[in-house]
Amino acid sequence: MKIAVQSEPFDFGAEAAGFASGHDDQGAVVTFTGIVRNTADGTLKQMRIEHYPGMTEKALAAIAEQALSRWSLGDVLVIHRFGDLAPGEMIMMVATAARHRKNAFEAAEFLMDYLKSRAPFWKKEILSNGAEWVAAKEEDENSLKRWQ
Amino acid sequence: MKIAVQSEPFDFGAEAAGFASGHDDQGAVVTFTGIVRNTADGTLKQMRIEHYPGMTEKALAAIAEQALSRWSLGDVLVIHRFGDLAPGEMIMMVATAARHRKNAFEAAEFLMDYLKSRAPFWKKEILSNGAEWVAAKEEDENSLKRWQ
Amino acid sequence: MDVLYFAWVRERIGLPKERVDTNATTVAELVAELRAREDRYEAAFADLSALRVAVDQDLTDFDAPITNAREVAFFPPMTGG
Amino acid sequence: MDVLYFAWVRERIGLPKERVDTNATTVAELVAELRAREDRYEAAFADLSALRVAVDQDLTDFDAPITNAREVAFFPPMTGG
Repeated sequence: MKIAVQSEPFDFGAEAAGFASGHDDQGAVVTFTGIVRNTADGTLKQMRIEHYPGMTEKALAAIAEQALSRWSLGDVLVIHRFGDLAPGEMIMMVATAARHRKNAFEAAEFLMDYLKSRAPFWKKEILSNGAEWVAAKEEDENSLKRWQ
Repeated sequence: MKIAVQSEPFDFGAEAAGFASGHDDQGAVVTFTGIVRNTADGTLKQMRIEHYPGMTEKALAAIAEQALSRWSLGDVLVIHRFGDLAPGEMIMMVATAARHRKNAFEAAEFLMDYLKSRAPFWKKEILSNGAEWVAAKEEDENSLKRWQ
Repeated sequence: MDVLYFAWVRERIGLPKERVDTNATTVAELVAELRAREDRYEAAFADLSALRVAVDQDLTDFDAPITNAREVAFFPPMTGG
Repeated sequence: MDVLYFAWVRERIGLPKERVDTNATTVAELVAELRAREDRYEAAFADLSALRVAVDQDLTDFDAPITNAREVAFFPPMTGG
Protein backbone atom coordinates (compact mmCIF):
# COMPACT_ATOMS: atom_id res chain seq x y z
CA MET A 1 0.00 0.00 0.00
CA LYS A 2 1.32 3.44 -0.89
CA ILE A 3 -0.31 6.71 0.17
CA ALA A 4 1.27 10.02 -0.84
CA VAL A 5 0.08 13.59 -0.27
CA GLN A 6 2.37 16.04 -2.00
CA SER A 7 2.60 19.39 -3.74
CA GLU A 8 5.05 18.16 -6.41
CA PRO A 9 3.83 16.58 -9.65
CA PHE A 10 3.93 12.78 -9.82
CA ASP A 11 5.04 10.71 -12.79
CA PHE A 12 1.82 8.91 -13.71
CA GLY A 13 3.47 6.60 -16.25
CA ALA A 14 6.21 5.53 -13.85
CA GLU A 15 3.78 5.12 -10.94
CA ALA A 16 1.31 3.10 -13.03
CA ALA A 17 4.02 0.90 -14.54
CA GLY A 18 5.73 0.37 -11.18
CA PHE A 19 2.43 -0.53 -9.56
CA ALA A 20 1.47 -3.00 -12.31
CA SER A 21 4.83 -4.73 -12.58
CA GLY A 22 6.10 -7.64 -10.60
CA HIS A 23 2.71 -9.22 -9.94
CA ASP A 24 2.28 -12.68 -11.39
CA ASP A 25 -0.52 -13.47 -8.95
CA GLN A 26 -2.73 -10.46 -9.77
CA GLY A 27 -4.41 -10.50 -13.16
CA ALA A 28 -6.04 -7.07 -13.14
CA VAL A 29 -4.79 -3.55 -12.53
CA VAL A 30 -7.06 -0.50 -12.68
CA THR A 31 -5.86 3.09 -12.46
CA PHE A 32 -7.83 6.29 -12.18
CA THR A 33 -6.27 9.69 -12.80
CA GLY A 34 -7.91 13.02 -12.06
CA ILE A 35 -6.87 15.91 -14.30
CA VAL A 36 -7.51 19.64 -13.83
CA ARG A 37 -10.25 20.43 -16.32
CA ASN A 38 -10.45 23.90 -17.77
CA THR A 39 -13.74 25.79 -17.68
CA ALA A 40 -15.80 25.68 -20.89
CA ASP A 41 -14.70 29.22 -21.73
CA GLY A 42 -11.02 28.54 -20.96
CA THR A 43 -10.78 31.06 -18.09
CA LEU A 44 -9.20 28.75 -15.50
CA LYS A 45 -5.73 29.93 -14.55
CA GLN A 46 -5.06 27.63 -11.61
CA MET A 47 -6.82 25.03 -9.54
CA ARG A 48 -5.79 25.70 -5.93
CA ILE A 49 -6.08 22.65 -3.70
CA GLU A 50 -6.12 23.17 0.05
CA HIS A 51 -5.87 20.26 2.46
CA TYR A 52 -5.68 19.47 6.17
CA PRO A 53 -2.14 18.26 6.84
CA GLY A 54 -2.14 15.34 9.24
CA MET A 55 -5.78 14.45 8.76
CA THR A 56 -5.39 14.00 4.99
CA GLU A 57 -2.86 11.16 5.28
CA LYS A 58 -4.96 9.49 8.00
CA ALA A 59 -8.16 9.76 5.97
CA LEU A 60 -6.57 8.40 2.79
CA ALA A 61 -4.97 5.49 4.67
CA ALA A 62 -8.32 4.69 6.33
CA ILE A 63 -10.09 4.70 2.94
CA ALA A 64 -7.40 2.44 1.43
CA GLU A 65 -7.60 0.07 4.41
CA GLN A 66 -11.36 -0.12 3.97
CA ALA A 67 -10.90 -1.08 0.32
CA LEU A 68 -8.33 -3.74 1.26
CA SER A 69 -10.66 -5.26 3.84
CA ARG A 70 -13.67 -5.18 1.56
CA TRP A 71 -12.24 -6.61 -1.65
CA SER A 72 -9.60 -9.21 -2.26
CA LEU A 73 -6.82 -6.92 -3.49
CA GLY A 74 -3.14 -7.44 -4.07
CA ASP A 75 -2.24 -3.79 -3.66
CA VAL A 76 -3.57 -0.23 -3.46
CA LEU A 77 -1.98 3.11 -4.36
CA VAL A 78 -3.26 6.65 -3.68
CA ILE A 79 -1.41 9.83 -4.65
CA HIS A 80 -3.05 13.26 -4.18
CA ARG A 81 -1.51 16.66 -4.79
CA PHE A 82 -2.21 19.99 -3.13
CA GLY A 83 -1.23 23.55 -4.02
CA ASP A 84 -1.66 25.36 -7.34
CA LEU A 85 -2.16 23.24 -10.46
CA ALA A 86 -2.58 24.38 -14.06
CA PRO A 87 -5.28 23.05 -16.42
CA GLY A 88 -4.22 19.67 -17.80
CA GLU A 89 -2.08 18.83 -14.75
CA MET A 90 -2.78 15.63 -12.86
CA ILE A 91 -4.36 16.14 -9.45
CA MET A 92 -4.36 12.61 -8.18
CA MET A 93 -4.35 8.93 -9.03
CA VAL A 94 -5.49 5.69 -7.46
CA ALA A 95 -4.53 2.19 -8.53
CA THR A 96 -5.80 -1.23 -7.51
CA ALA A 97 -4.49 -4.72 -8.27
CA ALA A 98 -6.64 -7.82 -7.93
CA ARG A 99 -6.89 -11.34 -9.24
CA HIS A 100 -10.08 -10.50 -11.14
CA ARG A 101 -11.15 -7.35 -12.90
CA LYS A 102 -14.45 -6.91 -11.07
CA ASN A 103 -12.68 -6.42 -7.73
CA ALA A 104 -10.07 -4.10 -9.22
CA PHE A 105 -12.74 -1.91 -10.86
CA GLU A 106 -15.07 -1.83 -7.84
CA ALA A 107 -12.29 -1.02 -5.39
CA ALA A 108 -11.01 1.81 -7.61
CA GLU A 109 -14.51 3.30 -7.86
CA PHE A 110 -14.95 2.94 -4.10
CA LEU A 111 -11.64 4.72 -3.45
CA MET A 112 -12.65 7.55 -5.76
CA ASP A 113 -16.12 7.94 -4.28
CA TYR A 114 -14.73 8.16 -0.74
CA LEU A 115 -11.80 10.32 -1.67
CA LYS A 116 -14.11 12.83 -3.38
CA SER A 117 -16.29 13.44 -0.34
CA ARG A 118 -14.42 12.16 2.72
CA ALA A 119 -10.79 13.17 2.30
CA PRO A 120 -10.08 16.73 3.52
CA PHE A 121 -9.31 18.50 0.25
CA TRP A 122 -10.96 21.66 -1.02
CA LYS A 123 -10.66 23.03 -4.53
CA LYS A 124 -10.71 26.68 -5.49
CA GLU A 125 -10.82 27.79 -9.11
CA ILE A 126 -8.58 30.76 -9.78
CA LEU A 127 -10.16 32.29 -12.88
CA SER A 128 -9.02 35.15 -15.07
CA ASN A 129 -11.94 37.16 -13.68
CA GLY A 130 -12.05 36.08 -10.04
CA ALA A 131 -11.90 33.01 -7.86
CA GLU A 132 -14.46 30.51 -6.64
CA TRP A 133 -14.59 27.57 -4.25
CA VAL A 134 -15.76 24.43 -6.02
CA ALA A 135 -19.05 23.34 -4.44
CA ALA A 136 -19.48 19.74 -3.35
CA LYS A 137 -21.90 17.90 -5.64
CA GLU A 138 -24.94 16.11 -4.30
CA GLU A 139 -24.20 13.49 -6.95
CA ASP A 140 -20.84 12.75 -5.28
CA GLU A 141 -22.46 12.39 -1.86
CA ASN A 142 -25.06 10.07 -3.41
CA SER A 143 -22.33 7.92 -4.96
CA LEU A 144 -21.32 6.83 -1.46
CA LYS A 145 -24.69 5.18 -0.85
CA ARG A 146 -23.74 2.40 -3.21
CA TRP A 147 -21.12 1.22 -0.71
CA GLN A 148 -23.11 1.55 2.53
CA MET B 1 -8.85 6.35 -30.81
CA LYS B 2 -6.00 3.87 -30.92
CA ILE B 3 -6.41 0.13 -31.50
CA ALA B 4 -3.34 -2.11 -31.60
CA VAL B 5 -3.08 -5.89 -31.94
CA GLN B 6 0.51 -6.98 -31.63
CA SER B 7 2.83 -9.75 -30.49
CA GLU B 8 5.44 -7.35 -29.04
CA PRO B 9 5.22 -6.10 -25.46
CA PHE B 10 3.81 -2.63 -24.99
CA ASP B 11 5.13 0.01 -22.60
CA PHE B 12 2.21 0.39 -20.19
CA GLY B 13 3.67 3.41 -18.40
CA ALA B 14 4.39 5.27 -21.63
CA GLU B 15 1.01 4.36 -23.15
CA ALA B 16 -0.89 5.38 -20.01
CA ALA B 17 1.04 8.65 -19.61
CA GLY B 18 0.72 9.49 -23.31
CA PHE B 19 -3.00 8.79 -23.24
CA ALA B 20 -3.59 10.90 -20.12
CA SER B 21 -1.48 13.88 -21.15
CA GLY B 22 -2.51 16.86 -23.18
CA HIS B 23 -6.18 16.84 -22.16
CA ASP B 24 -7.32 19.93 -20.33
CA ASP B 25 -10.95 19.24 -21.21
CA GLN B 26 -11.12 15.67 -19.84
CA GLY B 27 -11.01 15.36 -16.06
CA ALA B 28 -10.92 11.58 -15.72
CA VAL B 29 -8.73 8.84 -17.16
CA VAL B 30 -9.24 5.15 -16.34
CA THR B 31 -6.89 2.38 -17.41
CA PHE B 32 -7.27 -1.36 -17.11
CA THR B 33 -4.35 -3.73 -17.58
CA GLY B 34 -4.61 -7.50 -17.87
CA ILE B 35 -1.62 -9.46 -16.60
CA VAL B 36 -0.79 -13.15 -17.12
CA ARG B 37 -1.60 -14.73 -13.77
CA ASN B 38 0.31 -17.81 -12.71
CA THR B 39 -1.59 -20.88 -11.57
CA ALA B 40 -1.90 -21.31 -7.78
CA ASP B 41 0.82 -23.97 -7.84
CA GLY B 42 3.16 -21.91 -10.07
CA THR B 43 3.13 -24.38 -12.99
CA LEU B 44 2.31 -21.91 -15.76
CA LYS B 45 5.17 -21.64 -18.24
CA GLN B 46 3.49 -19.59 -20.94
CA MET B 47 0.10 -18.15 -21.77
CA ARG B 48 -0.36 -18.70 -25.51
CA ILE B 49 -2.80 -16.27 -27.09
CA GLU B 50 -4.26 -17.12 -30.47
CA HIS B 51 -6.30 -14.63 -32.46
CA TYR B 52 -8.09 -14.21 -35.77
CA PRO B 53 -6.04 -11.73 -37.80
CA GLY B 54 -8.27 -9.33 -39.65
CA MET B 55 -11.34 -9.97 -37.55
CA THR B 56 -9.58 -9.03 -34.30
CA GLU B 57 -8.85 -5.46 -35.38
CA LYS B 58 -12.40 -5.06 -36.75
CA ALA B 59 -13.97 -6.44 -33.56
CA LEU B 60 -11.87 -4.22 -31.28
CA ALA B 61 -12.61 -1.13 -33.37
CA ALA B 62 -16.33 -1.95 -33.31
CA ILE B 63 -16.28 -2.34 -29.52
CA ALA B 64 -14.40 0.95 -29.12
CA GLU B 65 -16.84 2.73 -31.47
CA GLN B 66 -19.73 1.39 -29.42
CA ALA B 67 -18.18 2.81 -26.25
CA LEU B 68 -17.62 6.18 -27.95
CA SER B 69 -21.23 6.35 -29.10
CA ARG B 70 -22.64 5.27 -25.76
CA TRP B 71 -20.66 7.48 -23.37
CA SER B 72 -19.35 10.98 -23.72
CA LEU B 73 -15.67 10.16 -24.04
CA GLY B 74 -12.67 12.21 -25.06
CA ASP B 75 -10.62 9.24 -26.19
CA VAL B 76 -10.32 5.44 -26.14
CA LEU B 77 -7.27 3.15 -26.35
CA VAL B 78 -7.14 -0.64 -26.76
CA ILE B 79 -3.92 -2.67 -27.01
CA HIS B 80 -4.03 -6.49 -27.05
CA ARG B 81 -1.13 -8.87 -27.51
CA PHE B 82 -1.04 -12.34 -29.03
CA GLY B 83 1.60 -15.07 -29.00
CA ASP B 84 3.43 -16.55 -26.00
CA LEU B 85 3.50 -14.52 -22.79
CA ALA B 86 5.21 -15.37 -19.50
CA PRO B 87 3.51 -15.06 -16.07
CA GLY B 88 3.56 -11.41 -14.97
CA GLU B 89 3.61 -10.09 -18.55
CA MET B 90 0.92 -7.66 -19.63
CA ILE B 91 -1.61 -9.11 -22.05
CA MET B 92 -3.61 -6.03 -22.84
CA MET B 93 -4.76 -2.62 -21.74
CA VAL B 94 -7.68 -0.32 -22.31
CA ALA B 95 -7.89 3.36 -21.42
CA THR B 96 -10.76 5.83 -21.44
CA ALA B 97 -10.81 9.60 -20.98
CA ALA B 98 -13.96 11.49 -20.06
CA ARG B 99 -15.05 14.72 -18.43
CA HIS B 100 -16.43 12.83 -15.42
CA ARG B 101 -15.23 9.70 -13.68
CA LYS B 102 -18.49 7.77 -13.94
CA ASN B 103 -18.32 7.73 -17.75
CA ALA B 104 -14.62 6.83 -17.77
CA PHE B 105 -15.15 3.92 -15.36
CA GLU B 106 -18.28 2.59 -17.06
CA ALA B 107 -16.80 2.76 -20.54
CA ALA B 108 -13.64 0.93 -19.39
CA GLU B 109 -15.72 -1.83 -17.80
CA PHE B 110 -17.84 -2.06 -20.94
CA LEU B 111 -14.75 -2.36 -23.14
CA MET B 112 -13.38 -5.12 -20.90
CA ASP B 113 -16.66 -7.05 -20.77
CA TYR B 114 -16.99 -7.02 -24.55
CA LEU B 115 -13.34 -7.67 -25.21
CA LYS B 116 -13.41 -10.73 -22.91
CA SER B 117 -16.23 -12.47 -24.76
CA ARG B 118 -16.58 -10.84 -28.18
CA ALA B 119 -13.08 -10.22 -29.47
CA PRO B 120 -11.59 -13.28 -31.23
CA PHE B 121 -8.82 -14.23 -28.81
CA TRP B 122 -8.29 -17.66 -27.27
CA LYS B 123 -5.95 -18.42 -24.39
CA LYS B 124 -4.09 -21.65 -23.87
CA GLU B 125 -2.14 -22.33 -20.70
CA ILE B 126 1.17 -24.05 -21.36
CA LEU B 127 1.86 -25.77 -18.03
CA SER B 128 4.91 -27.69 -16.85
CA ASN B 129 2.78 -30.83 -17.02
CA GLY B 130 0.67 -30.26 -20.14
CA ALA B 131 -1.41 -27.63 -21.86
CA GLU B 132 -5.02 -26.54 -21.60
CA TRP B 133 -7.36 -24.15 -23.39
CA VAL B 134 -8.83 -21.63 -20.99
CA ALA B 135 -12.59 -22.16 -20.87
CA ALA B 136 -14.91 -19.18 -21.29
CA LYS B 137 -16.61 -18.29 -18.00
CA GLU B 138 -20.36 -18.07 -17.70
CA GLU B 139 -19.71 -15.12 -15.41
CA ASP B 140 -18.03 -13.24 -18.29
CA GLU B 141 -20.96 -13.92 -20.60
CA ASN B 142 -23.33 -12.73 -17.86
CA SER B 143 -21.36 -9.50 -17.44
CA LEU B 144 -22.50 -8.46 -20.92
CA LYS B 145 -26.15 -8.40 -19.85
CA ARG B 146 -25.53 -5.26 -17.86
CA TRP B 147 -24.98 -3.37 -21.11
CA GLN B 148 -27.83 -4.81 -23.18
CA MET C 1 -14.98 -20.22 -49.75
CA ASP C 2 -12.27 -20.25 -47.07
CA VAL C 3 -13.15 -22.09 -43.89
CA LEU C 4 -11.03 -21.20 -40.85
CA TYR C 5 -10.66 -22.98 -37.53
CA PHE C 6 -9.26 -21.57 -34.29
CA ALA C 7 -8.16 -22.85 -30.87
CA TRP C 8 -9.27 -26.42 -30.09
CA VAL C 9 -11.44 -26.56 -33.20
CA ARG C 10 -8.26 -26.06 -35.23
CA GLU C 11 -6.47 -28.71 -33.19
CA ARG C 12 -9.26 -31.26 -33.55
CA ILE C 13 -9.63 -30.79 -37.28
CA GLY C 14 -5.88 -30.57 -37.69
CA LEU C 15 -5.60 -27.51 -39.89
CA PRO C 16 -6.12 -23.75 -39.56
CA LYS C 17 -7.75 -23.10 -42.92
CA GLU C 18 -9.05 -24.88 -45.97
CA ARG C 19 -10.78 -24.11 -49.22
CA VAL C 20 -14.26 -25.65 -49.32
CA ASP C 21 -16.47 -25.86 -52.41
CA THR C 22 -20.03 -26.14 -51.25
CA ASN C 23 -23.61 -25.51 -52.24
CA ALA C 24 -24.58 -24.95 -48.60
CA THR C 25 -26.68 -21.81 -48.19
CA THR C 26 -26.41 -21.49 -44.42
CA VAL C 27 -23.74 -22.09 -41.78
CA ALA C 28 -25.79 -25.03 -40.46
CA GLU C 29 -25.79 -26.69 -43.88
CA LEU C 30 -22.03 -26.20 -44.17
CA VAL C 31 -21.56 -27.76 -40.72
CA ALA C 32 -23.66 -30.76 -41.76
CA GLU C 33 -21.48 -31.23 -44.86
CA LEU C 34 -18.26 -30.99 -42.85
CA ARG C 35 -19.48 -33.38 -40.13
CA ALA C 36 -20.23 -36.00 -42.75
CA ARG C 37 -16.66 -35.89 -44.03
CA GLU C 38 -14.52 -37.52 -41.36
CA ASP C 39 -14.42 -38.36 -37.68
CA ARG C 40 -12.20 -35.38 -36.82
CA TYR C 41 -14.87 -33.01 -38.21
CA GLU C 42 -17.59 -34.94 -36.42
CA ALA C 43 -15.56 -34.58 -33.19
CA ALA C 44 -15.04 -30.86 -33.69
CA PHE C 45 -18.68 -30.11 -34.48
CA ALA C 46 -20.30 -32.59 -32.07
CA ASP C 47 -21.57 -29.90 -29.69
CA LEU C 48 -22.61 -26.75 -31.53
CA SER C 49 -23.44 -24.99 -28.27
CA ALA C 50 -19.68 -25.00 -27.57
CA LEU C 51 -18.95 -23.30 -30.89
CA ARG C 52 -19.15 -19.81 -32.30
CA VAL C 53 -19.15 -18.81 -35.95
CA ALA C 54 -18.12 -15.73 -37.90
CA VAL C 55 -19.08 -15.10 -41.52
CA ASP C 56 -16.77 -12.67 -43.30
CA GLN C 57 -15.27 -11.76 -39.93
CA ASP C 58 -18.56 -10.85 -38.27
CA LEU C 59 -19.89 -12.95 -35.40
CA THR C 60 -23.20 -14.50 -36.34
CA ASP C 61 -25.25 -17.65 -35.68
CA PHE C 62 -25.70 -21.01 -37.34
CA ASP C 63 -28.78 -19.90 -39.28
CA ALA C 64 -26.80 -17.21 -41.09
CA PRO C 65 -26.73 -17.32 -44.91
CA ILE C 66 -23.36 -17.97 -46.54
CA THR C 67 -24.27 -17.89 -50.21
CA ASN C 68 -21.97 -14.95 -50.95
CA ALA C 69 -19.53 -15.48 -48.10
CA ARG C 70 -15.80 -15.41 -48.76
CA GLU C 71 -14.78 -16.65 -45.32
CA VAL C 72 -16.45 -18.71 -42.60
CA ALA C 73 -14.68 -19.29 -39.27
CA PHE C 74 -15.44 -21.73 -36.45
CA PHE C 75 -14.05 -21.41 -32.94
CA PRO C 76 -14.87 -21.88 -29.26
CA PRO C 77 -16.22 -19.00 -27.12
CA MET C 78 -13.62 -16.26 -26.95
CA THR C 79 -11.37 -15.72 -23.96
CA GLY C 80 -9.75 -12.35 -24.54
CA GLY C 81 -8.74 -9.71 -22.04
CA MET D 1 -7.60 23.52 22.29
CA ASP D 2 -6.62 24.40 18.73
CA VAL D 3 -9.46 25.37 16.42
CA LEU D 4 -8.71 25.12 12.69
CA TYR D 5 -10.58 26.57 9.74
CA PHE D 6 -10.30 25.53 6.09
CA ALA D 7 -11.43 26.80 2.68
CA TRP D 8 -14.12 29.50 2.80
CA VAL D 9 -14.56 29.06 6.56
CA ARG D 10 -10.93 30.11 6.94
CA GLU D 11 -11.47 33.03 4.59
CA ARG D 12 -14.60 34.26 6.39
CA ILE D 13 -13.07 34.05 9.83
CA GLY D 14 -9.79 35.45 8.55
CA LEU D 15 -7.36 32.99 10.10
CA PRO D 16 -6.40 29.34 9.66
CA LYS D 17 -5.96 28.42 13.32
CA GLU D 18 -6.40 29.80 16.79
CA ARG D 19 -6.06 28.73 20.39
CA VAL D 20 -9.45 28.70 22.16
CA ASP D 21 -9.96 28.31 25.89
CA THR D 22 -13.42 26.99 26.41
CA ASN D 23 -15.61 25.04 28.79
CA ALA D 24 -17.72 23.78 25.90
CA THR D 25 -18.30 20.02 26.15
CA THR D 26 -19.60 19.46 22.60
CA VAL D 27 -18.86 20.83 19.17
CA ALA D 28 -22.28 22.53 19.15
CA GLU D 29 -21.47 24.38 22.40
CA LEU D 30 -18.13 25.50 20.95
CA VAL D 31 -19.89 26.76 17.82
CA ALA D 32 -22.36 28.74 19.96
CA GLU D 33 -19.46 30.36 21.83
CA LEU D 34 -17.65 31.26 18.61
CA ARG D 35 -20.79 32.67 16.94
CA ALA D 36 -21.33 34.99 19.89
CA ARG D 37 -17.86 36.49 19.48
CA GLU D 38 -17.98 38.58 16.31
CA ASP D 39 -19.83 39.00 13.04
CA ARG D 40 -17.22 37.12 11.02
CA TYR D 41 -17.76 34.01 13.17
CA GLU D 42 -21.53 34.46 12.95
CA ALA D 43 -21.14 34.65 9.15
CA ALA D 44 -18.98 31.52 8.99
CA PHE D 45 -21.27 29.43 11.21
CA ALA D 46 -24.63 30.78 9.99
CA ASP D 47 -25.57 27.59 8.14
CA LEU D 48 -24.32 24.50 9.93
CA SER D 49 -25.68 22.23 7.21
CA ALA D 50 -22.99 23.70 4.94
CA LEU D 51 -20.23 22.80 7.42
CA ARG D 52 -18.35 19.69 8.43
CA VAL D 53 -16.36 19.15 11.60
CA ALA D 54 -13.42 16.97 12.60
CA VAL D 55 -12.36 16.36 16.19
CA ASP D 56 -8.74 15.29 16.54
CA GLN D 57 -8.63 14.72 12.78
CA ASP D 58 -11.62 12.39 12.63
CA LEU D 59 -14.79 13.45 10.85
CA THR D 60 -17.68 13.61 13.28
CA ASP D 61 -20.90 15.58 13.90
CA PHE D 62 -21.90 18.61 15.91
CA ASP D 63 -23.08 16.54 18.89
CA ALA D 64 -19.60 15.08 19.38
CA PRO D 65 -17.93 15.60 22.78
CA ILE D 66 -14.78 17.74 22.83
CA THR D 67 -13.88 17.66 26.52
CA ASN D 68 -10.52 15.99 25.89
CA ALA D 69 -10.02 17.19 22.33
CA ARG D 70 -6.71 18.74 21.29
CA GLU D 71 -7.90 19.93 17.87
CA VAL D 72 -11.27 20.84 16.37
CA ALA D 73 -11.53 21.74 12.67
CA PHE D 74 -14.37 23.35 10.72
CA PHE D 75 -14.65 23.29 6.95
CA PRO D 76 -17.10 23.00 4.05
CA PRO D 77 -17.94 19.62 2.44
CA MET D 78 -14.79 18.18 0.89
CA THR D 79 -14.07 18.32 -2.82
CA GLY D 80 -11.13 15.97 -3.35
CA GLY D 81 -10.33 13.77 -6.31
